Amino acid sequence: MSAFLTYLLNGLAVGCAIALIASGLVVIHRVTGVVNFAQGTFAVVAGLCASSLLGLGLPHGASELAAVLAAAVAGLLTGLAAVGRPGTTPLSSLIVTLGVGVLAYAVEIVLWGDQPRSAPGLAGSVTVAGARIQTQHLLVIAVTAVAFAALALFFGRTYLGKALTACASNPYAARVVGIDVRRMGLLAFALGGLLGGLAGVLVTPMRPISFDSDVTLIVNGFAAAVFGALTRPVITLAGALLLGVAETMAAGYGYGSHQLEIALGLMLVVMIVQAGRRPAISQEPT
Amino acid sequence: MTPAPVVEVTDLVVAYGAATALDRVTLSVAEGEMVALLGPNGAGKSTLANALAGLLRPASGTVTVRGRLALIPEGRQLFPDLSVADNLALGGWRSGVRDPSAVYDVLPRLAELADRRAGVLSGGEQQMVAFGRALMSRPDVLVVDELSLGLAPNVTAGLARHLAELNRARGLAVLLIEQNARLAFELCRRAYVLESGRLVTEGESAALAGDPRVAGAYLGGAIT
Amino acid sequence: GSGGSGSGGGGGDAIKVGLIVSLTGNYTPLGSEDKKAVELAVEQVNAAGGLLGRKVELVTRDDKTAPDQGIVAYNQIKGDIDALIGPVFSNAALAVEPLAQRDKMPYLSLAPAQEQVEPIKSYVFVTPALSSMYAERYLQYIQAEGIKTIAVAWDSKSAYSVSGHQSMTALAGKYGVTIAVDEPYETTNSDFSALFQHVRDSRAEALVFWGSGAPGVTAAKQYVASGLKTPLFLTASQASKLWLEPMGAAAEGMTVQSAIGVIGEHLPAGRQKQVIEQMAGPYRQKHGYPPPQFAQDGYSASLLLFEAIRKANSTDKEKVRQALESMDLVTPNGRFRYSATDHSGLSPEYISVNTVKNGAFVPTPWAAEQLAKTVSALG
Amino acid sequence: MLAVQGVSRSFGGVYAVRDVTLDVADGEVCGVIGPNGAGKSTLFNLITGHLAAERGEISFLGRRVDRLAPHRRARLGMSIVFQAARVFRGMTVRENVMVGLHGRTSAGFVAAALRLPRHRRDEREIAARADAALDRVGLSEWADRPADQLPIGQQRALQLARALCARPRLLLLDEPASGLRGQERERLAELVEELRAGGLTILLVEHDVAFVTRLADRIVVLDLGRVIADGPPAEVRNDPLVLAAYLGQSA
Amino acid sequence: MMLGRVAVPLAAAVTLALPAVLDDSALAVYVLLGLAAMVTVGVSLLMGYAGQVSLGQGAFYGVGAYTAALLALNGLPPLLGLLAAPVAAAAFALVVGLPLLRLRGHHLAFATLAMQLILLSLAGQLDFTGGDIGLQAIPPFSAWSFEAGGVTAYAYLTWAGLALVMLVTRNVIASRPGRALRALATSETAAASSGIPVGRYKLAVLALSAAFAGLAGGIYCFYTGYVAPGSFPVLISIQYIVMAVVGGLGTIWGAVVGAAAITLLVQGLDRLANLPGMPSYAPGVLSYAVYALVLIAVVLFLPNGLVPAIRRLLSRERPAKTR
Ligand SMILES: Nc1ncnc2c1ncn2[C@@H]1O[C@H](COP(=O)(O)OP(=O)(O)OP(=O)(O)O)[C@@H](O)[C@H]1O
Ligand SMILES: Nc1ncnc2c1ncn2[C@@H]1O[C@H](COP(=O)(O)OP(=O)(O)OP(=O)(O)O)[C@@H](O)[C@H]1O
Ligand SMILES: CC(C)C[C@H](N)C(=O)O
Ligand SMILES: [Mg+2]
Ligand SMILES: [Mg+2]
Repeated sequence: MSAFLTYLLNGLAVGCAIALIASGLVVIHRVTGVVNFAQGTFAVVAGLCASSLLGLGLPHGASELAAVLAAAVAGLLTGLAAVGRPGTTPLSSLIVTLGVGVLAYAVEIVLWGDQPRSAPGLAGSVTVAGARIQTQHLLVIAVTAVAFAALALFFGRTYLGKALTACASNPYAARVVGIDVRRMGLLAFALGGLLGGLAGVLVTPMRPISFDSDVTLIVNGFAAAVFGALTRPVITLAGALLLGVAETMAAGYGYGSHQLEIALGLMLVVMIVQAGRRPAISQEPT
Repeated sequence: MTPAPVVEVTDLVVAYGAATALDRVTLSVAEGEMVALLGPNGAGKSTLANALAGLLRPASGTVTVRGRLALIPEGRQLFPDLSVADNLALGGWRSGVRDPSAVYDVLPRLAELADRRAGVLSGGEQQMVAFGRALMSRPDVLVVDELSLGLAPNVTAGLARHLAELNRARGLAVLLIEQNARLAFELCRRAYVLESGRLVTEGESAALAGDPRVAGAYLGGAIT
Repeated sequence: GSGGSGSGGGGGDAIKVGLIVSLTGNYTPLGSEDKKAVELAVEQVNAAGGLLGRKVELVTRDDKTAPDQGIVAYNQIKGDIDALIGPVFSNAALAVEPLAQRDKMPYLSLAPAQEQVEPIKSYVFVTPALSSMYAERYLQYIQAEGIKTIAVAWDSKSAYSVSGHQSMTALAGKYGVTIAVDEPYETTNSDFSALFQHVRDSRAEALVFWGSGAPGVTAAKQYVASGLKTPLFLTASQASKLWLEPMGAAAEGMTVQSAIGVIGEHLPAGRQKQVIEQMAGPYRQKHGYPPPQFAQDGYSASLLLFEAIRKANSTDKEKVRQALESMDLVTPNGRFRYSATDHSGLSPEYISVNTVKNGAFVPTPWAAEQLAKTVSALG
Repeated sequence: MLAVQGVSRSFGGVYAVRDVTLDVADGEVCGVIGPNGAGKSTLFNLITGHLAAERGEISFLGRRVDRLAPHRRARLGMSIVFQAARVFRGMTVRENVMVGLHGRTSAGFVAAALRLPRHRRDEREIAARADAALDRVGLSEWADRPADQLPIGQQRALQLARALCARPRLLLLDEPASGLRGQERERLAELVEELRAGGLTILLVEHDVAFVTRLADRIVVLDLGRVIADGPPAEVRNDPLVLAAYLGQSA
Repeated sequence: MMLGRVAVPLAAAVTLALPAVLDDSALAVYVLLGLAAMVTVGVSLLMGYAGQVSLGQGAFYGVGAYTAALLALNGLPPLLGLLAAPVAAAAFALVVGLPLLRLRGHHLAFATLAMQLILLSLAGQLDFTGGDIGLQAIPPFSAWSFEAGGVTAYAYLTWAGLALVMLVTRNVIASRPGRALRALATSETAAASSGIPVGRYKLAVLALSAAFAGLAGGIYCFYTGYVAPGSFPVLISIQYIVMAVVGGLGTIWGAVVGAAAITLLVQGLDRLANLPGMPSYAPGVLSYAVYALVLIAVVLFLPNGLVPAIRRLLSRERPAKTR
């Protein structure tokens, strides 16, 4: 029982880390219709920044905050390249974000070298009902909960959130009602950078980050985000938790070398079952 | 004689790549005036509407608009993933109006549909939302690219009445593109006729309706 | 495009050594260390007047951590070079191998995969210790410490760790060791709580962890947080600052294997220590940190190749091959004795078992004693 | 020819089509009118198979079709012109129409890849028939233009040509006249009359009541998913229920 | 059109003559370029014409390579292995496509990506595929009395394969099934209403594009003599999409030009970065940065891709007919 609880709690923590990467993908796609392949890069930038700043002796808190802001700036710059030029199609923008991800490799190598880095986080662990969980994991869970609650409220309840959503839902119509689609796109990218940065500073203490860690980060994040149709924060969170828990359960019950297959396979099955319920006609304009 | 124009277009040229869609078009809409724009398919009416709303960059010529302009675009162009209520609320982006209840008074059907995703509405229901959304911005000028498209006759009649009412009460200026020329002439005192990107005729509706060329092209067949 | 050589092919002045390593992609951290070390070795040999009176010139290519790019790289330079020092990435190394063999190109591989030398291909030689040797060395240590039951975790996606685990299971019986927990994981795994739970629930007296790169750090950090008391044994992939730095103080007291070169300063003076210093000093001076494991491999490969050319007294490929096959040379990785039946050349006695003390690797008393014996035999 | 028996379909608990029964005789032009959101387009989707009916039966040419996929129903001889113009982007007008002949031809991937004689023969015939259909709706001069750049009116004509060239037995037209002006509307009406004379069965949804009255042999009125009237045009136009629900004062 | 009459045979002739004059080093690039182009033509057919996104095309490439390798290693004639490669890849596509193609857009993109990850993971753990080490010592390609000794033979084989792939694609897109594919890309419902069995056609085009990738994989395995999961990383699948977009989606030549442009750019930068005297961070920094900047610039300033841009330039602004 305590073993099961251990797997579950740790799985939730792993899932939350995935969810944070996914949240940035969702925000950007929901507003611009672009799948941002540079999302992992934001996390890497923040992680590397945090590790440098902490290394320089800056206190915890300030270092992480500065790192997250750096990621937001990276997000804004990515946005300028990807959606700053009018008439760029979402597919072109996607390729641009891929390009930005690669360009970031060069910048990161110049600034931080090609070796992985790490940063200290919250030490120690806590026992919950007989199950041990790292304190850092608890922090990840808490931050994720807050971030997703905020996102869900922002997009679901606020006027600005709806205006942002409108931009991708129909960019032409957004211009018709007077929304500045380009500015909103940049805002979304900055927000995406911020969320990616948050993921980065939280993950770096748990596993080393190097310039090319973005690939692993984004594969899981992409899976969860697609699960939420790249637009729905809450379902994305559910997808991420499903991935995380499936992975730790697989490892816990003796399928450690098939974690990936099990987690991704499970996700595929759910998606395919869902898709079977939606007729094609309701996805085309009336 | 006429009050100052709220919309003034001079020598407007708009091109799609190599093809010229509007060729030196000059027209104006005065404050509180309702003007119809007629023309066959492909004449450039929608192009003109988009240019007025600032959504197309003219190749040359000028477009001047005084006050707030709202557009009911061709093809409805709703936000399919948002609810009807949110679609309407976003219509108030410029005016700051957030509460759609005034629209519900005009189009009670929309109140029933308020929480429905706009993308799954029927064609006519979508047209109602597009109309309501434009009203939300409290415009000084309304450009309507097809009013009656897909609407049941009683709904069309209701909206036409409402437009006339707004025109009278608030001095709303309207540029009306409408498939049903009879309705357009009824509603608007003045009309322009656009063909192949050029203005070919303009004048009082009554006179135009009497013009055999215009009547033949736009009034024949449609007997609603 | 045409050939990429700087100073025109053919001419007998410079000896050209090909170097294909991962300079972009996943294995960049490994490949770039190898490159630094090989460059250092070439500088040193040239400073000492070159080989056979000729200068040594390096022709470097990037395999991008991909086998097909390894092949492209090889095909690009094969016409220009006299011998090849090859990829760190096992898969790229294996991809280049048949081509090198076909072209009769003396080839010193930097990858530890067993398959390169089983069966033996006449032109293919390996420089790092094979993972089977690390496995055997750990079992010797475990036996000496009186441990009877262990847990083993291994990365099912890394060739190094798969074959290390295989050897360990095969040899455990010989050293009277039982494996109580045998647990695979994936490279991308970020949570090891399940593993620690299983170890906690077992009778294992030690946990041997096979893996390279990120999982080494991730697992070791989580090990500390998990509060598990069973000691953690890590393999040579963790014997570098890549692991020490992110671990920080948490690494104190952990057990980590390494090649002998990594703990050179703890060795008694002698040939072995001298050859290690010959590299470590200048390397540290140039790059600001001690040479990690991978640098040792690159440097050792260079020394082996230079010595073979000297012995062959020519760059004739067959002669160099023969010289390699009768090689007996002390390098930072230990003493290599290649033969017609052994193209890996090293033996487990050149592997150290260390503890982390004050952020550095220090041989355990058992290892210190063993290594002293090994080294003194060299003189 | 077409028999719809007690068919229903709901979305999230709200019925869009409820227990609709409708028979269309061979060669008949049957008009369907009703308020916005009455379920007319949904009914068309049920008949063509783009939506599955929750209850009821649909037969076409004496055969149960309600379990058949849309393309199978198309091959049996149903063609539809959708309410929203659905032209195929990135294809010329002619190619768009040629797609309409898909169900009437058979050359597959292998025949096409190898340019087998059958494929060549098919292609020749497809092109000829597509051109004839374009001629019929007056789009000949647009044949080589990219279809997505056509003005709305021409896009509707294009859809009609695409539907017609498959030589359907039953043609479903969902607001074909919307967006068309006087003269164009007149031309469409003439075309429909011509088709009727040729024996084609037609189901016609349209809000231009004059247009429907002129063309239909019979009019069915839907409201809130149900049939509220069914009969000859003159009768239906004066039905008080219809007047209240649909025509209002302006008729 | 006139342009095509001259340019196509010219391009064919020049590329056919190249293997005779290039040195081995350039030929290695020639072969990989051709193989990438074969896969990319399939991607362009799938994405540019039929509107289905696949982020897992590398999986089909891998299935082809493993199939040919396994057959050859088990003593069957290499020719048989090469023929079986596209067949096996297509068959695999049919099996996985059946469930996956119920998904659309991003869902499909993710599903294909996941499919490739799962396949690679399995190949890395199964015994008969050689695990992560993969399959070594694959015999060189041979047919009847001919044995492919050097790179030149593979260059010709690649040329022939690419020519075949391009020809088949050209024939398909300008035909009844091709029109059906292009139609369903815009609207599946309108396509179905025209009598097109949408599901079956999506499956067929996936299988066809997989066959192209499989054929390339077959040639690749004989050329390198080695296949392993690491030979088919997910990034390779993304690279094919980049190639297709850079060259111009929905044009056959775009796929080829895109593959050529990217391959040559990458190889050129690699050489430049590894010239003696370059700083040690050059490979990473230079090749990443220049590659990225070129990619971004092309996509932003030539959004339709290289080939449409070249066409427009040559036909001097005449309104382009869509093809
Ligand atoms: N995006 C575009 N690209 C190229 N040509 C276009 C584009 N949009 C419109 N056109 C062309 O511009 C001309 C004018 O089109 P427009 O849509 O303004 O006509 P319209 O008068 O609104 O027609 P309708 O009555 O059908 O709505 C037409 O010839 C049309 O083909
Ligand atoms: N996919 C769907 N999900 C939810 N509701 C739907 C869906 N499709 C249609 N509806 C609803 O079903 C009702 C009937 O729609 P339908 O399109 O059949 O109306 P219609 O009679 O064609 O109207 P119109 O004359 O405006 O075109 C509408 O209220 C519509 O909002
Ligand atoms: C995972 C990848 C799609 C993105 C990564 N930044 C790359 O450039 O390769
Ligand atoms: Mg228009
Ligand atoms: Mg309808």
